[in-house]
Formats: sequence, C-alpha cells, structure tokens
Amino acid sequence: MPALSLMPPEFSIVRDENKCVKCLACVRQCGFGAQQYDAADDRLYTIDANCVNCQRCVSICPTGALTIYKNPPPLRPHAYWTENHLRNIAKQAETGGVLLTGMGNDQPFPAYFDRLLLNASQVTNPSIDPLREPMELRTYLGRRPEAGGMMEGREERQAKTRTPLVPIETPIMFSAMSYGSISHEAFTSLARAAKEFGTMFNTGEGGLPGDLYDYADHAVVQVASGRFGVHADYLNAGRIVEIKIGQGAKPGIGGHLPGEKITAAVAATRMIPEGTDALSPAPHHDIYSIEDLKQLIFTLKEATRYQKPVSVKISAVHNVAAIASGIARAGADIIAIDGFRGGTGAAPTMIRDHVGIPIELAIAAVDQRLRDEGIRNQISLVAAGGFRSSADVVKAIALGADAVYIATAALIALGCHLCQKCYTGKCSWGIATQDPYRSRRLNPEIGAERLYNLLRGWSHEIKEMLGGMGINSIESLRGNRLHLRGVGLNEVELKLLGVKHAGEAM
Amino acid sequence: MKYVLIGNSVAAVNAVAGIREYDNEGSITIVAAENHYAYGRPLISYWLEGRVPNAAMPYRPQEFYAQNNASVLLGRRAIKLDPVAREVSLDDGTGLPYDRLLVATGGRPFVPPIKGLTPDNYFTFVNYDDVRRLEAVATPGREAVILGAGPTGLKAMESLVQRGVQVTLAELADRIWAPALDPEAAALVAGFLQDQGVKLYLNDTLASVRGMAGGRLELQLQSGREMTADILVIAIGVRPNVELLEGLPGVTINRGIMVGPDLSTGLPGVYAAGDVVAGNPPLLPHAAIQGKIAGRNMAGASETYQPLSPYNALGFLGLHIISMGNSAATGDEYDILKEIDPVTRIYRKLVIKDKHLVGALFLNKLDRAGLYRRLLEEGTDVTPLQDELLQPHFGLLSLPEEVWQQWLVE
Amino acid sequence: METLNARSLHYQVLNESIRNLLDNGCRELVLKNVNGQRYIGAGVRQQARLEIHGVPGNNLAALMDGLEIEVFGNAQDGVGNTMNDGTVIIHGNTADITGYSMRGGRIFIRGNVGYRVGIHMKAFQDKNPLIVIGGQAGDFFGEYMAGGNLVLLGLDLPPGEAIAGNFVATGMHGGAIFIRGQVDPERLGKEVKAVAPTAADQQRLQEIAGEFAGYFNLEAEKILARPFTKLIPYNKRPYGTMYAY
Amino acid sequence: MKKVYARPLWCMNCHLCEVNCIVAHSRSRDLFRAYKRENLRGTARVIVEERLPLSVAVQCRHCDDPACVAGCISGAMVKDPATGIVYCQEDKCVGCWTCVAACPYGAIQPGEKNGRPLPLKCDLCRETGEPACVAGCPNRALVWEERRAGA
Repeated sequence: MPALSLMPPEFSIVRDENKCVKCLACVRQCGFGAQQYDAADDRLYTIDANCVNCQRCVSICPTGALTIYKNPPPLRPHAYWTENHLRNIAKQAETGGVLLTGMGNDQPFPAYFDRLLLNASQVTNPSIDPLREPMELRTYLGRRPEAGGMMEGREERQAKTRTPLVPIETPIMFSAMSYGSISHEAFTSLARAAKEFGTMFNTGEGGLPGDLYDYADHAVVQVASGRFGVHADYLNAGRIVEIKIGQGAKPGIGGHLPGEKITAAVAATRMIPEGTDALSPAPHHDIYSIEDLKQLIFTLKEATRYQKPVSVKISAVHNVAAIASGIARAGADIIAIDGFRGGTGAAPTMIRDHVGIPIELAIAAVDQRLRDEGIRNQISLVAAGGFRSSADVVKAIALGADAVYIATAALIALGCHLCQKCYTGKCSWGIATQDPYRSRRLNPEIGAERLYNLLRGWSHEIKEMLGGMGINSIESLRGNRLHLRGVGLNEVELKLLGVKHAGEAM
Repeated sequence: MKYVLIGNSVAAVNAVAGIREYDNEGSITIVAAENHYAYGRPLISYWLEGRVPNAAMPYRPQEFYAQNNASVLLGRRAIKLDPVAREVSLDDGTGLPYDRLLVATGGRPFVPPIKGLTPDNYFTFVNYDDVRRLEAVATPGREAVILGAGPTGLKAMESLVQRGVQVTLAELADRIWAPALDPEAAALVAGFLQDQGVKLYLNDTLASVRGMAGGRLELQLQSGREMTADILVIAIGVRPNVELLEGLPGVTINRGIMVGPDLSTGLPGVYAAGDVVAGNPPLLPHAAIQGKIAGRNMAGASETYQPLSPYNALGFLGLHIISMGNSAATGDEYDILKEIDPVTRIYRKLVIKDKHLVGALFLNKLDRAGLYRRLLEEGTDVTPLQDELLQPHFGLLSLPEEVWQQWLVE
Repeated sequence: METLNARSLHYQVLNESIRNLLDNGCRELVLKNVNGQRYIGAGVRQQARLEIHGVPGNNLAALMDGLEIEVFGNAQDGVGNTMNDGTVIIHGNTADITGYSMRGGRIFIRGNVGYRVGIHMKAFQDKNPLIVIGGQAGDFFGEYMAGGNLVLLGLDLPPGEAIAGNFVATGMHGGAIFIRGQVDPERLGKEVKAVAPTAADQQRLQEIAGEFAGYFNLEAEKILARPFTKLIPYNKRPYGTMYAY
Repeated sequence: MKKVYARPLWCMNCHLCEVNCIVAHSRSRDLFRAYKRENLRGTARVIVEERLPLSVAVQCRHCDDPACVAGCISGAMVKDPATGIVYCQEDKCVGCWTCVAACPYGAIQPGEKNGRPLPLKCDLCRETGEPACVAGCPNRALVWEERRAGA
C-alpha cells in the first residue's frame, strides 16, 4: 500500500462515550481492525479506514454506543464519475490488481420482481385459508418420463436409467456455497436446516466435509471444473449431483479459492494440498459442446448407477433459453439457472456488475422455450440469484420455475450484513472465513435455527399467497403467469416475461 | 446409632455434616470445652480488630445444630474414655455412651518455660477467650511484644496494630514465617512491616519476663536486648490435645494421634480429625476436610483421606500472602520460577522438583492461586507448562486440551 | 475369469453387466469386441482386473476407485477422468484430457496422447497420481496441474518431431512433470521452470521405467538411457497477486 | 444439579458473560449504573481465558466437596444443601482469601464491594434465577443444564 491513500475512509465509526462501558467487545469482535484499544491509556479508538460497515461491533455492543455512518461524499457529487468509480480507480492505481468484491450485483439495475404483482381471488373464486385447509408445497425435482418409444429397446432402457425424483417440502433450497468459501460452521448450519426442514443444501464445488455425511441425503453435491472433493463416495452420498457450469455472480469466470483459505480441513475436503490455490477454471475441460456435457452427465449417472438425478447449473446469460434446451436434451434431470444478482462469495467486480441477465427474464425465457419445444414437463427448472422474500419465490414459480435456490438470503439469516468483503477472509460474522477465531462465532445450532425459521416464515407466506389466489398446491402455480401482472414495464419486457400489464383482464 | 463428638470446632461441625449425609436418624452430641458455639479460630484476630462482631463469630448459624439434630454441651470437657464400655466421662461426672466417637480436641498453645512467666502476665492467641481478655488491655498507645512471627503472631500483630498498639515481633528464626517464606519473600514482608511501624527482632527470643509497677512488663531477650511492654503475646505454636486417648490400648500417639487412612484411631468406633491428628498441619482447611470424611466414615462410608499439602492464605495490614507446599524452598535441587516487583511488593514463586510443582508462594498477586494448588496436589507434570506457568494469561487453557476439556465438565 | 462379448451392446447395458459381475464377486473380466462404449469402469470401486479388447469409448475409468484396466487397443477422450485410484494400462494411444483431475492411481500409455493430458491433476495425502506416456503429447500438457506426476517418454519419436505440443504446464502450481530429453523452452507455460531431476527423482524414474517396460515388453535401460528434464512450478500460488484487496 | 457449562468450541471471546455477570451482581442491576456509578468494571465472577483462537469462560464448578467451603475460616462460604450452589455470604467474609488458594479451578478472585472484601465467585445468580452469563451469551457458548455425572 502506498504511504498516502488518496481516498478518505468510506465509513466513520462514532462511539457515544456516555454509553460506552469499555467492555471491549467491539475490539475483540471487529474482523478488520477498525476498533482498537490502548491499554496504557485505557482508551478506545477507531481506525475508520479499516471499517467495512459489517455492523458486527454495532450488533455486539451491549450498550448501543456505536453507530457507523457513511462518510459524506468527500468530493463534489458527480452523476457520471461516482464515488465508486473514484474509489476503484484509486485502488487499482495503488495495486494494479483485478477488483474483487463479494455478494451479488449491487448496481441499480431494474428488479423485475418489484414490477410484478400477484393476483388474489375476490368473489368469483374462493380463497383458501392455509391455516385450516391443506396446502401442498412439496415439490418433486427430477426427470419425468418421455412420451412414446422411438427405438427398439429404448423404452425398457429408459425405465432402468431414469433417475428417481427428489421431494422437497418447500420449493426453496439453499444454493451452492462451497466449504472453503464459507466456514464449516456456516456450511453445517445450512446442512442441518435443510435436513430439518426437508429441503436441500448444495455443497458448492468444494466437496462435502467428512463430518457432514450424515446430512448428505439432503445435499446437492456439485461437480465443477476443478473437481475438488469429487469421488464416487461423494457422488453416491448426495441426493442430487449438480454440474456447475456457471454461477450468477461471475458468468464465464471460474472460481479461485486463494491458498490462504485452504486450511488443513478445507484441504482434506477438497483433497488438495494445504495452502495451494484451488483453481476452478471457467470451462470444464471435458465440456466444449452439448454433446460433451451429455457425456459428463452420463459419466456421473453411470458412476451413481442412475440413482442420482443430475442437475446442470448455468448462469443466466443472453442465450440462456437455447442453452437450457440443450441441457434438457443432454439428459440432465434438473436445470438450475443463476441470475445476475446471484453470488455470495468473491467475484471480480466488473464481472459481477456487468455480466449476465436478470433471473426473472431468464426463467420466463427458458420456461417458454422448453414449452415451445414440448419438453418443459420432462425436466425441473430451479431458479437462483437474488431471492429476497417469499414474494420473489412465488413470482419466480409463477414465471415458470419449479423451485428456487437461495443463498444471499440464507447468509443474511446467519448474520451477513452484505459488507461485500467475503474475498478478504476476515468476515466478522464467522461466515466467509476459515479463521477459527472468527468462524466459531457462528454456532451452527443457532445458525440452523435461524435458517429453519426463515424457511418456515417464507413457506407459510407462500401458502398464504397461494391461498389468496385460490390455489392449494405449489405445482398449480408453476408457469401460471396469469397470476402475474406487470407494472411500469414496456411491451418488450411484458412479452419476454409473458405477463399482461396490471389492469388488463384475464 | 449414637455419635459423640469431642470438640466443637471446624472438624466437629464438618463431621456433623458428614454424618448427616449418610445417617439422618442417629443422635449426635457435641462436647465443647469452650462456652461458645463453633467458630473459625482464625477469626479471633478480626474480632479483636472490630471487623467481626460477636454475632458473626459462629461458624455455622444456630439453626445448623437444630437442622442436623445435634445437641451441644457447652463448657464441658471429656476427661475419660472407656473404649470397652464405649463411654466418655465428662468433667461434670456424666457419662456419654457412644457408638461412634470423634476426637477433635484440637491443640493448645505451646508456652515454653520462660523465667518469670506467670499465667496472668502473658496472652496466647488461639481462642475467642484469648482475644476477649486482650480486648480489655489492647488500647491505643500501649506497647506489645509478640513472641513468634508465624501466622498467629502476624495476625495478632495486625489486630493489635489496628487497635493502636505499638507492636514488636520477636522471632527465633532468621526470618518471618520461616516455614512458608523464603529469605527474599520474608525480607519483602519485613520491609512492609517496618513501613507500618512494626518492630521486628529476628534470631531472638524471650529469655525472661518481670512484672513492673503499673502493670508493665520488663522483658529481656536472649540476645541481651531489654525492653518494656504492656502486653506479651506468645504465639509460637500449638500442641495437640491428645490426653483423652493417652495410654489406651491400640492407640498410637506421636505428637498427635496416629490414624488410619479412614481416620480411625485403632479403638473401635473412635475416629480423630483436625489438629489433634498426628502429621496433620494445624490448618483449618485440613481440619474441615478430615472432619467431613471422619463423619462420613463414622456413619458407614469408607472414604480415604488423601493427605493434603499445607496451604495457607494470610493477610495483614493490606498485604496478602498465599503459600502452599514447600513454598520456602531454595537450593539447587529445585527449579524455581519467580516474578518479583519490590515496589508493589509482588512476589510470585513456583517451586518445581522432579517435574512436579511442590510449592508456590504468592504475595500481593493471587491470580488463579488455586489452579497452582491443584497442579501441586495432583502431581501434574509441569515441564511442558514451564514457560506458561507465570504468564499473566496462565489458566485452564494452558493445560493439555484433554485436561481442560475434562475440567470444564466437572 | 469371465468373458463378455460387447459387440453391439449399448453402453448402459454393457456397463450394467460389468457392474453386476463385479458385484457378484467376479475378479477377472475380459471384454471382447469393445467398440466405442463409453464410461467403462466409471465409478467402479472393486479391486478387480478388467481386460478390454477393442477400443473403449470416452471417459474410460472415470471416477474409478481401485480397478485395474488393461486395454489392448486405443482409448478415446477422458481416460481416468477424476479417477481416485486404480491402474489403467493402454497398449495404444489415448486422446484428449487423459487423467483430467485425476487424484490417485496410475495410467500407463504405450503410444501418444492428445491435448490437455493431466490437466488439473492433484495430490492429497497418500494419493499421488501418475501418468506415463510412451510417445508424444499434444498441447496444454499438464495444464493447471496441482499435484502428482506426468512422465513423457517420447519413445520412437520421429526426427524433428516435438515431444510435446505448445503451452506445456500452463497454470501448473503443484506436482512434477518428467520429460525424457529436452523440451523447447518456447513451449513452456510461464508458470514453470525446467530443472534437473534429483537423485530421489532418478530412483523413482527407474522404478517407473521398470514398471512401464514390464507392461509393454520394453527395456528399461533404453528408456533411461536419455536424461530427463523435470518441470516444476515457480510457486503454488500462481495467481496470488492478481487481485486488488 | 443444574450447572453452567462452557462450550469453548463456540466461545467467541466477546466477554459479554462478564458484562452480564457484573450487571446481575450490581446493586442497580443496570448496565450503565453498574459501570458508571458503581464502578464495577473488572468485577465479573466469570473469567474469560484467552488463548486465541480459543477462549473459554471459566467459573465455579459448584463442586460436590468444595475446597473453598472447607477452607473458609469464617463460615461465609457455604454450599446450599437444597440447590447445591456454592456461594459466599458476603456479610460474613473477612477477606482472608483462603478460598482463592483453595479453588481447584482458580475460579475465585479477590474482590471488594463497599469497603468489604468480596470473593468474586459465581453464585449461579441464585437470587435471580437463570445465570446472567448464560442468558446473555450471544453464541450459546455457555449453557445451564443438568448433566449426569461422567456424561
């Protein structure tokens, strides 16, 4: 770092001395060294330049003595050269590096979920009260039988090689976050909550830690280009095998877990030497075509004796519908599509903020394309990337998804405050870190409870919204775009989403 | 079952508790030579200072005896024991039959033969009655000489100083409290006492005493030093009260009553606990634990008393000392770890021999003292901890993980 | 010993038959007339021996964990893809991404190999995979290699032919590559350097050459007659300074 | 008996157990007053040991045969026969610190309150119910529960 930083601190920590009792909890809990104590003078002080506004100190302070303020814009406000641009340029001028960030795209692109509204029954069709009437959220993931045999022996073989359907009790699963990118404690919290609620968690590309095989029946086990921790036991232990082609935070980019996060335990799970960089390049080098993808799908199916549905996860990109069609035809049982708001780990800032398309449009496009081709019913479609509430989930399903993956929301439930410093490994909340001093802050007992609570709350809200529409099964909502109306969307957007504008009749 | 406890101090009271853990029915009779319910003897100096009122002297509240269904015969002395008839005779002629008997008669102050010493020209410092007598004479401006600078002498010194009495300590050894303090620590304490205006004569003791007109005493020390004083306190040790068992078949007496591991004396049904027991340091914690175990064993348990190293906490005039084991040890056969700050009079010392902690001494910084005592008692190999032992953060986490994990769930 | 005639069998049928035989205790199995059937041995965990006559299809021995496979013929792409353990011996050539992300076990190839062979090879604890190639290798040999050993022999190399293609070991950050003879420095990725094998390496190369020669009826001494070049990465964090923290 | 058990795996070294302990044992039972008016900083009856990344809150184990009770010269330290809680009757304590020397966990520290000596020692918040350290532990590193001996 240069002797002189050209940028003033982004945040400023203010301590109310009248409230502070000098218990020093803030000093001990700050992951970034912004809170300091001088024992000789019995004095607390802050280094604002280190503050990332993760709010850990604010939350832990027993007296509420701390407040973090965004520093007022230090320069004349400029609508084009924003503070972000200035900071980034300064940082790159200092380091010459690729800008990194964490969590999903934070730029003010339109959120289509916020321009979609749901229907409700009035008079002509009774609402259903989910408190007293059965309401089915269970969703089955996997491939349905094809109609008609075309080749001799094909039907029989198909029956033998069709992978089983996987039931989930709510159409919400936890999305891929690898052990290594998140702490063992965060990973365990997800696994426990998934098992307790009857849904799935996703291992991400870092393997499944040995002590969590008890939860493998609720695991989507990922296979990514680096193949970390991938072996026959792992594949057979999981319930679903997922080939990761792309992820929403960084479409077209691979993963890179820096050597300092490859602790002994992470190394053992990934089955690589401690301290080496774990490189997952953008491509799988055995996949250059849909035909190659098919070979990996069937390699995995052969290796699991057709007992595990295979999912293929891609980023939502411009040609997503055609790619999804290819994936369906390549023999995948599930397609997972990750929108541009997705992402919980580290990503290069430019990629995160400027590559990919919104998940709402991607779901609509894929669902429509598969319907047009008559194969939508053969395969499950899972949407991911920025689900903030149960309403987002309901809208995604109405647009055509079978289920959704949530990750950012899950991490927020675990304590994440979106400080976007995942890549530093210093997470004060014990989530995106391998430092045992930090990770032990997240007791998985508590973490699992919080995640379970989130699923419980969202699931009940989904039931209420379904009931309002007069629907008693989540399956009846899937692709039911008549229950959606757009607000303030132009004709192209409405057409792509396949919804009418608010005010238009059925 | 009839239980008779001779003595009414810490050992006896704990024996009552021990008995009642196993036997709620049997009768318990306590024979107390003093006219007081049990009190912690070290409390007398605090009483004399005025820090503990009469009401706070009892070791256990009055209800303790009722709750435990124990009757106390105050001011009664047991004078004879008939082990065949299983009966104790008291000084008022009554006979107390027993099934189980505890001899917890404690000790009495040792008073050496000194020229001119008469029962009314000196004080001892062991009993409540001792300090009640002292209270009358210990008035501001008077002068006192205390013979013996051990824990008793030092506590007597403190209470007298607090009452405004000018105190001189005379100690035969070359330093204060020689069994617990090494020369370096003793010098720190001596410096502290001098700062408090206490005179100290070492390597010296009383040769003769003579009453003078006006009640003052003329004292001559062995060194030839002469002085006058109003008060003479003799505090050079205690001797166990073994008379009740003397000469009885099966009992061995060797500067105290010899007991088995279960604290039985060799006479059927007769146990002993506390200062009267041979080899037991005359310290309150040891008496309490022995009393409890003896009580349990009298009521049918079969518990073994694991001899406990001496340990003592002593504070006077704001200085605090904790000593344990061979805390005064010096010499090449020991590994000694030390931390010294002469200004604050902080002194911390650990004595290690053959990988084990055998002694510890703490002046004015008592942090985690009990932890060291546990290492000492359990005979832990402290070699791996050597660098940690005197660090400020020394604690459970300095020990091997399997040890502290176990301790945390105890 | 069991024999299966693979002629005209769909790979799903063939592989299911193989697995059933192995499940039922078969420890030696001969496949005849294999012609492009894929995924043979994929995910198989038994300790057994499989002899293949013909040309197996892609992803032979993928995710395999313990089997010994000997192929009398060529193999195609993805031999030993993400293989965990076992041995594969191929009497002909193999194609691209042989040993992709291989973590354990050994592959011996008498002939040439295609592109990106040994890509993402790893090592972990006692797992230290090995690929020995008798002939030449295509481009991106040992790309992203993170552990294990690649041994490239270049036997019977026509004069003027390069032993390896371009971009050898780009992105390599662990393990070691041994190349019999020299490799043109222009062809090396910027993450690796060429060094002389150590005495311990020579010892290991002798053992490897001995085993290789044994499988293919060659003379180890002749293989060892030419000195080897060893390629190792400059460090295990090739992209450690890429990012602005 | 129900005891406080530390689970060092989840102790995150925030020391809030100490804060809550201090407040629970203050006269005002108020965080600000306890620190600002009663000046009770540093008087917690629980000791958070740090050996980062490990930390653990060490406190009285309420032993079956408490050495501190056996050692107490004034009879101030007692084990409540009904609850098993070992506590100090503060108005009886003379501050000799034999309990400090006795405690096999080093869990008693010398302290002072209103001019009287006071052994800083966990009393399981016997007067208020649930131990404050447990109630206030943000990560459940302390639990208050009955565990079978040896379990």
